[in-house]
Amino acid sequence: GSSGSSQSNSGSSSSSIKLGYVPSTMNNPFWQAILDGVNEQIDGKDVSVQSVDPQADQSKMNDMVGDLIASGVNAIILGPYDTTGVQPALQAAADANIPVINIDTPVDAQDLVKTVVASDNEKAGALVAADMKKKLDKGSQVAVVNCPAGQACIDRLNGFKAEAGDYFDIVQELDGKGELSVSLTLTEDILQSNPDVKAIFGVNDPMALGAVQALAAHPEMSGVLVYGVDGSPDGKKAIKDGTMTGTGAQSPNQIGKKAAQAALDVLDGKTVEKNIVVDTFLITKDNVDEYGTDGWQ
Amino acid sequence: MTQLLEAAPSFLRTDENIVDSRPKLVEMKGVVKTFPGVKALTDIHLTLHQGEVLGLLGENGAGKSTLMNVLGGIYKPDSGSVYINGEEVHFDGVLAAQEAGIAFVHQELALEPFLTVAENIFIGREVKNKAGLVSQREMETQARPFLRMVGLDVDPQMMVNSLSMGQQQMVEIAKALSLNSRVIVLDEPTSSLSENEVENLFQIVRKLKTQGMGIIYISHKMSEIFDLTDNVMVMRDGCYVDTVPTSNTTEDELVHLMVGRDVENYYYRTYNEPGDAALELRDFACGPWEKPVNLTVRQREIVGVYGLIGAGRSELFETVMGLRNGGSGTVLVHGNEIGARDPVRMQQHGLAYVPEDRKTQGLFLFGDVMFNTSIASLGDFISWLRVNERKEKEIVVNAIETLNIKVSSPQTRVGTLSGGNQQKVVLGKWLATKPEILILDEPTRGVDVGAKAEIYKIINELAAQGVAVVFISSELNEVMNMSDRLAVMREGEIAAVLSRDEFNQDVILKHALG
Amino acid sequence: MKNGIDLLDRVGEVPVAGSVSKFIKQNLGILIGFATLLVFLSIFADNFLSWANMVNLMRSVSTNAILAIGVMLSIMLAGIDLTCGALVALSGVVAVLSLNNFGLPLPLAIVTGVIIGVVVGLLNGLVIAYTGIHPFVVTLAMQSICRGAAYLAAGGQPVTARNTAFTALGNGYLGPIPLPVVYMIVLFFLLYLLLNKTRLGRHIYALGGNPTAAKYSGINVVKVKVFVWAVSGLLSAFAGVVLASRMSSGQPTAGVGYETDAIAAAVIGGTSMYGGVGRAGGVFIGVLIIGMISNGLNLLHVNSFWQYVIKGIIIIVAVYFDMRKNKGNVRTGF
Amino acid sequence: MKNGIDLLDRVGEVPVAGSVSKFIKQNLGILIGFATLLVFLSIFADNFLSWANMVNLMRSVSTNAILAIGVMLSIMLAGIDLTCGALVALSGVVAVLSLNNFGLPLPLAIVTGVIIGVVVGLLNGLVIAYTGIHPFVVTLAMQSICRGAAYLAAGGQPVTARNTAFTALGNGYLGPIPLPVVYMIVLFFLLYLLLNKTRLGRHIYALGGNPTAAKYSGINVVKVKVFVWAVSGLLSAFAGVVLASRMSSGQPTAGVGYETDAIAAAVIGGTSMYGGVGRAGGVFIGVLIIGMISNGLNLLHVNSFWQYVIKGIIIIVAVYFDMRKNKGNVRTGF
Ligand SMILES: Nc1ncnc2c1ncn2[C@@H]1O[C@H](COP(=O)(O)OP(=O)(O)OP(=O)(O)O)[C@@H](O)[C@H]1O
Ligand SMILES: Nc1ncnc2c1ncn2[C@@H]1O[C@H](COP(=O)(O)OP(=O)(O)OP(=O)(O)O)[C@@H](O)[C@H]1O
Ligand SMILES: [Mg+2]
Ligand SMILES: [Mg+2]
Repeated sequence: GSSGSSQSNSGSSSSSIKLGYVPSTMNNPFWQAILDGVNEQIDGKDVSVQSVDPQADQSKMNDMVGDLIASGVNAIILGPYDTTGVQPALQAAADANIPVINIDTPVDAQDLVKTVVASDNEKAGALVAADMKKKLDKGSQVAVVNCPAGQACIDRLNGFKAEAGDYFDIVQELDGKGELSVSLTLTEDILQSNPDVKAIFGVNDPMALGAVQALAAHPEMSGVLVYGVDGSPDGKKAIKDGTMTGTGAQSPNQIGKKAAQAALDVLDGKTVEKNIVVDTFLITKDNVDEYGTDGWQ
Repeated sequence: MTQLLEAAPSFLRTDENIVDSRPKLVEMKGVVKTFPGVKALTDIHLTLHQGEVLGLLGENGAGKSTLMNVLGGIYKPDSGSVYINGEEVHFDGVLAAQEAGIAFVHQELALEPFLTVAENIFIGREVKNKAGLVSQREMETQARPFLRMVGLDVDPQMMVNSLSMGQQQMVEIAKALSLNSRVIVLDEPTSSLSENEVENLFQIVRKLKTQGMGIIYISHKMSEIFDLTDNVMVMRDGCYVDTVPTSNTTEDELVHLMVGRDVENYYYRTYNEPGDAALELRDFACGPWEKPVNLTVRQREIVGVYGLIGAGRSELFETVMGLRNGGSGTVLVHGNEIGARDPVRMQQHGLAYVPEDRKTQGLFLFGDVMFNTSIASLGDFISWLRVNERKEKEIVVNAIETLNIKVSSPQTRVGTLSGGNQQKVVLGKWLATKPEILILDEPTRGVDVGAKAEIYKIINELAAQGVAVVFISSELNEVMNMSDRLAVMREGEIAAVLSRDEFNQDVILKHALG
Repeated sequence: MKNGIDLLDRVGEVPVAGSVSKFIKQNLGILIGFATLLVFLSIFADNFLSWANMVNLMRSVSTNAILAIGVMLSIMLAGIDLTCGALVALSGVVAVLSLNNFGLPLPLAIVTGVIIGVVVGLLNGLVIAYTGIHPFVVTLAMQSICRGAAYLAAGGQPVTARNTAFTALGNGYLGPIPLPVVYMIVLFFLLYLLLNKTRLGRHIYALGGNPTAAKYSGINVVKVKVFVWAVSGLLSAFAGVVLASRMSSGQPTAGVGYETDAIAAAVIGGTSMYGGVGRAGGVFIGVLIIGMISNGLNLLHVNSFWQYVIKGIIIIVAVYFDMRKNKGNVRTGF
Repeated sequence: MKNGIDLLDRVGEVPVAGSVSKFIKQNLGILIGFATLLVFLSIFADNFLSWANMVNLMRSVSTNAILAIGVMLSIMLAGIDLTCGALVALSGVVAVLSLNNFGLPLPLAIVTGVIIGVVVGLLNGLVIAYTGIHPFVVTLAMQSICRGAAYLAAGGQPVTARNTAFTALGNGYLGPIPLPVVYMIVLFFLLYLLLNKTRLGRHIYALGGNPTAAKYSGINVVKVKVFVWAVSGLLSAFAGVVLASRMSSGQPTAGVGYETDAIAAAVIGGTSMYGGVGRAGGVFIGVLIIGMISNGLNLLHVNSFWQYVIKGIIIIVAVYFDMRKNKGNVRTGF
């Protein structure tokens, strides 16, 4: 659901516990889904959450963490944009005695965060490669629509390449900027320059969906496989329709819930595990119904 | 309607000298207009009859243009009323005034640079074909007679930004004629025209007059006023002074009415023995003509440059100053050859060029008088993060006083000054640089008689102090009275250089026309 | 003045004219650049000239083309329209939402999306005309507002169109030609008519060339401004709805930075940022050049980082070329 | 002409002068807006006025402040500088790389990063001055080039600074005041001196007000233009190096869209996009307003989507206010 934004808005100063939520950007449904998970976890408790939007900019994120500290939050759930550049923000939080729960991508300065709640992004990429290997011959042409600006995307692609080894011929790797409409145009170009391409790997679901839309205009290329990473509702719908082959699914809901719980635990003085790994798994037509297409998992 | 007008209150001091039975085309009563800090018009009355040419006279800043802008729908008066053919009108824009039959040639050129001559003439009233689409060809055809009428020999397809100032002025006039209106306001239409074109314009005006049209004619050139007008209305400091029949008055009387005192001597000129050559052009060729020009200007000498519009006077000296690209041949300053010419370097060599188009070339309209007068001589009072404010003030006060610029304070924005006062600011800026060689391009454009006399006086003094002066002008009287020698230009070349004893109107015009 | 013949020679540079030869003459600089690029890509990029790639290229430029028309008009007034990218997102979201949630019939939903654009454009135009604030500022602020509105309306998530008929708008064909390409061609034809055959067009040139003269000539300045920004809003919104249809979803993140490409296309195509100068045909070629750069570089397998660099260089070179060849139209100043 | 004395008396009100009362007079519109925002946030946002938040606010505006100085100068010439955001990224990456890979000593590495900015700025200035292409186009193209160069130099990944001393540049303090805030204050003072106490400053006003008249007045137009864009490049690069130091890494993705905030600050602060008008103090307040909007809205727990909308509205209202109070400065036209 998309109710998160309104809830996060209603955080009132009368709550006894205030959590700060710092995604790397709100321009991606994934981060909205984590926020939804956080909200689910704190539902009914005397806890509110306040979110900011650093717009994929590490220095903005650092400033906004400053804003949150000033506004008196008790703990911060943070997904870094840059794993090094986030350090001044973490330091500022530590100086103010505010615990930080690190989500999505582990930061470099591990001593400044209480715990890391993250998907195994490399595994998500590897799962895609493994499934592709099963469905395609050795040496098949594969194109990648990448988003090199994000660490998570870099990890996924690394995982993908490690698992694929030299099994595939990666013919093209273009910057889809994480965006459906950009990827749509890029894929059209890919299809022109590589008529023999057998699969397209969109490093997140929106980019994979862009490839799906591009392929829709080319019935003669209906055999091309499309993979994504995320497991977004739209992605799952496409898998169910058969237009997308599979996605290395994460569970932002779980990340959100576990992060929120970890924050509350830390504030309660309980010890929490240093690494909370939220599993990634492959969703294909075979198992898509288990997860439903209405929301994230 | 007429009844109603005659019943107007008798304290209105209008036109008691004028008995005219012709129907009134325009009547303005009690018009008041204030701008922040300036009362531009105070209780002004004006009557224009059918077939009348009404001269409008007044010093710079008297309020002539403002009054006409009220009539033309550009300003709304604070109070007072305007009647056209006896009916009260309230214009809410230019279009309304146009529809009521008023055409307007503005003091400052207002043409579209990127439209053709024909498009400019019909702007706002584009000619459509049967399909309801604008027809380029038809507009060009319809524009031709008007261009022929004003004697402008350019193709209607030509883009306006490639015309010279004088040519643009003719386009403005053609545009006003094409409106087929009942009233034409001409606000200093001849300020960049020379004799020939002026005579042409006068013939047009006389013809329009016989057709029953009313014409309001603003000019600072007395000869024109006497040539053309039936009656003259005089304004001073935003107030109505008097209206007199032209045939019953003299130049001295009009000047007295305008400035409130007598002006005895217009042309100040004491002759000096010229010194060494200051500026020499040797086989200098530029412009579309590329014809070699030779000219020497010596210290303590005033060399007039006369020519018809588009003769290339501005172009020649702008090229010399490095303000335009191109130009071949040799330029010597004080006997030294100048290699690369650019405006910065030429200024360092002691040259100053006062441009003809004050609005685009001369002024920073959004800066104040102080900024404008001091911008070319900053080195005199700014150095090493120190601004010598006393010196800065001296510069501006000096300009205001010597040129008698009508401003409420040095912080007055130049854009709000009247045209003539703006011209004085441009002059003041260049005089402040204390040039050794002064090139004046139409320096008295739009300047009133009193102020003109002062400018002549200043030029004369500068020459006496050793400055070499080039005086470009389209006013024959002016150049004949002020120059030691006169260069007559025609189509980019100097047709003749006449010495003072050879000055003769017919000879000069013969050279100018070719 | 016997040199009338001289003058006639220089008459060529008329801004508005119809025939092919005039088109070539007027757009010579840009056409040379275009031809160079075309020849280069035909030789080095396999498949570049294939029918499939041409269709693909034309379809992919269509969004930018539609935006560029509105942006060009705003630039011709010495203004700008920076709202268009955000409006692409907002209108797409609104169209899909009104289809999904309010159950509007398809044509009405499309119209609703487009109307949002007209409203935003009218607002831009009215604020610009009445307050005197520079269009850059007004449309920048409106960009922020529209982007926020798109997120808020969509709840931060893409909204998927449930009505499958919706996708035909952007994915359909007229014969062999994709519909977005048809829209593009029709709209450019209308632009040509507007600029060359109507009074309003003349008034746009006039207002951009010299606002004071335009006012003195009795042109309704407010009307022209409001018209231009409203049309630009309309076109952006239309492009947004078509794009949403192609993606069968309304994406609040769509269209980020699209204004940049639209401006680049307009300027490469000879529109002067100083106002008063612009040609429909030139902008069309500008759009094609911008599209060919990225299509061509993709076909040539150029790394996307290098693409940024190459694109920047081509833009400057193309504009420079166009200016050299159309000197008469260039104002002094910068 | 006895009114000489009169005139001298009235000369006192020089448009460029220093005292507090003059500052207030000149910036009245924007100061009212600023005060309103300040009072509002003090009342409704807990902790807004706390020392910690003030330090945080000032530090967070410092990058935008430094960029805004350069951008303001370019706007005063009726131009613009869109390269600054990309230059922030490029200079940061270059500084860190020259520290890491080329083993330059720290000060030299910092200088290298800044020099990149000067070179890019000089290029911008020279192209603008000599080709006559509009600054919008030139700096937009250069933005693309710099962004690509940053990605290429960094290999698409953030580069982490290995020299820990590097972080002091951005994270250090002078007494209780963070260094970036010190830089900002010093640079604004220099801006004030430039605009009010130097010939070059007057020339900038003149060239922005009327380029033709500036040329006719014997101003070295090329020099002024090149200076302005070079300074803007220098400042962007300096801001980029400081930012990289604050994050102890050079990020090729840094600074996206920073030009927008810098432009907004300059314009809210009374700089006219038509050129020729601008005040150092006004821009400083503009920077604070832009910073306070996002700091304040975060403290007020306003949803980030609403922040877009509110920010857009505040920009228009603030500029409108400033224009009303400074009517004299407003050009006709738009
Ligand atoms: N827009 C304006 N704002 C403020 N003051 C103005 C404005 N327009 C004119 N004025 C002032 O009104 C007065 C009358 O100006 P106007 O232009 O009518 O004079 P004019 O008689 O036409 O002079 P000239 O012969 O020099 O053209 C001047 O003092 C001028 O400064
Ligand atoms: N026959 C012609 N061929 C080309 N250009 C011409 C011609 N006649 C006039 N011009 C234009 O006129 C300009 C010369 O006008 P310039 O301003 O130097 O004349 P001027 O003698 O100062 O007259 P004006 O009173 O019009 O200012 C040239 O730059 C040119 O563009
Ligand atoms: Mg006047
Ligand atoms: Mg001339």
